[in-house]
Amino acid sequence: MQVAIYKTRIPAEEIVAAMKAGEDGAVVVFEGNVRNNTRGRRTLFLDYEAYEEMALAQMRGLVAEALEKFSVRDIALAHRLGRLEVGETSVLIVVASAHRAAAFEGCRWLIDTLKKTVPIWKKEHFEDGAVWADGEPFPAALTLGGTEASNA
Amino acid sequence: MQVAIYKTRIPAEEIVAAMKAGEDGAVVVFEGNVRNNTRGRRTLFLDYEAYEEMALAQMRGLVAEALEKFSVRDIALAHRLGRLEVGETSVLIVVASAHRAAAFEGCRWLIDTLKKTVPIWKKEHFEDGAVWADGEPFPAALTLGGTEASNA
Amino acid sequence: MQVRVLYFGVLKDLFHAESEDLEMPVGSTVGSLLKSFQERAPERGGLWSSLAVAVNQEYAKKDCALREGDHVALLPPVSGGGGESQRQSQGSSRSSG
Amino acid sequence: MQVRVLYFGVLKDLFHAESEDLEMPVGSTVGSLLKSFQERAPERGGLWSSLAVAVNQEYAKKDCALREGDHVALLPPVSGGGGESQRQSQGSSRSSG
Repeated sequence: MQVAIYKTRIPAEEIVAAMKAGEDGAVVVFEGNVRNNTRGRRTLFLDYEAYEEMALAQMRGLVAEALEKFSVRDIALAHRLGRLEVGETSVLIVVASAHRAAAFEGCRWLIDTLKKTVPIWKKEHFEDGAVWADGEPFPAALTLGGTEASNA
Repeated sequence: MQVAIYKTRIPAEEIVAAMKAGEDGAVVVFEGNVRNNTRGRRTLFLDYEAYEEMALAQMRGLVAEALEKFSVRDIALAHRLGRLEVGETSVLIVVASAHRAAAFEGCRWLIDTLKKTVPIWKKEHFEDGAVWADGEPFPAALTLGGTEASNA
Repeated sequence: MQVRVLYFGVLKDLFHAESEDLEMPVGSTVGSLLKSFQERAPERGGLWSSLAVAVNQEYAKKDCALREGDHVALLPPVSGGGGESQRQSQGSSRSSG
Repeated sequence: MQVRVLYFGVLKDLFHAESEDLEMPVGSTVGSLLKSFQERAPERGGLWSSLAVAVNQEYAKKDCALREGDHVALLPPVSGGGGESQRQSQGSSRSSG
């Protein structure tokens, strides 16, 4: 497992190359890149920020869960923080596995789950201002449901 | 669209780099690599051969179909032929898209369909001999069903 | 007792701070802390109900008891990753131009 | 009339050739050509029924009429790609030594 947060460019080629092993038949890579527009509005750049220690712990937890859930051999997960220009990579996931179905499913589950649970936020800068991106709602398990009983 | 057959190493980094564009939010890459074993039997190397002109035409057809079916922006598909050592890449698929769901689904569909329909075969070389790999059965649409009516 | 409240994303802009030390009565919970924030900025109702809360870096429920020195993070819906899903949320879109 | 038959994969090994020019009666079809092969090597019954056939690089059905000079490719189930699926076929597995 290789989990990291980068403040500069994610070294995608090196991470992918380091993940290869003779028993793998399939490597699936997901790169999330900064788009030049959001709903048709021209994006100038993005600022990503995180609750960094918690984000890293959550990322490690998700990778451990994916390794077990999908029985893949190894996973690398990298997220970048700070200012990103259009075309730059904000997140990289590499899943190596004997079989391709598990590699695809594990990779997809990781990005979908990361986007809902890992405490990272992005601010989108447009020509006429900046807004925090709408996040996806938290899964029910992480929200504040439950009684407001005092534990005194 | 970039579709090619290689007789030497597939230049994966160059192909991925050439696929990027500002309107993409997601790039999904699939690499099929030569495993060091098949059902526990140690693989020495593989020989891939093709009905090359037809394989290339089929690959182009599949990419065109995927571009339309999944509404992704661009796709690269490369297959290697000849002798491949353990760890080398036999097939590379790169799907670039505004949205990640389409990129994942298009990439998965392409490798699954390629493996059933593109006329390429591999011979697996083991310590004690060589065998043509069992192919996946052809989809019904490509098999010889239909009457044996004489067209005379 | 004193807890440290950490602000992220839109909350950091709202309070012009990354964190704040708050005096809370002994026996306070995540829920009672959140209620005090709702009273501070009731006009942001939708925001408060969309939050998750982490106590010492673990997601916590409303009935989680707070202790002296806890780090309580108020987390707006997260938006890390990349490769937007097709489904776009409505809401914060402003007209461009 | 003469057609060119192209062999791939296991068929190339079986016939020790990449292709062969065959004389066929006018009016022959993909089906009648395949039947002549089944008669040549009836012991490989499973192989013949697993084939697909391409005429001039297009997949063809049994009733496809053949014409002088056609390239008729006999295609065993294909095994290109990589990244094996979990489901493994039975059959050609031999015990390892």
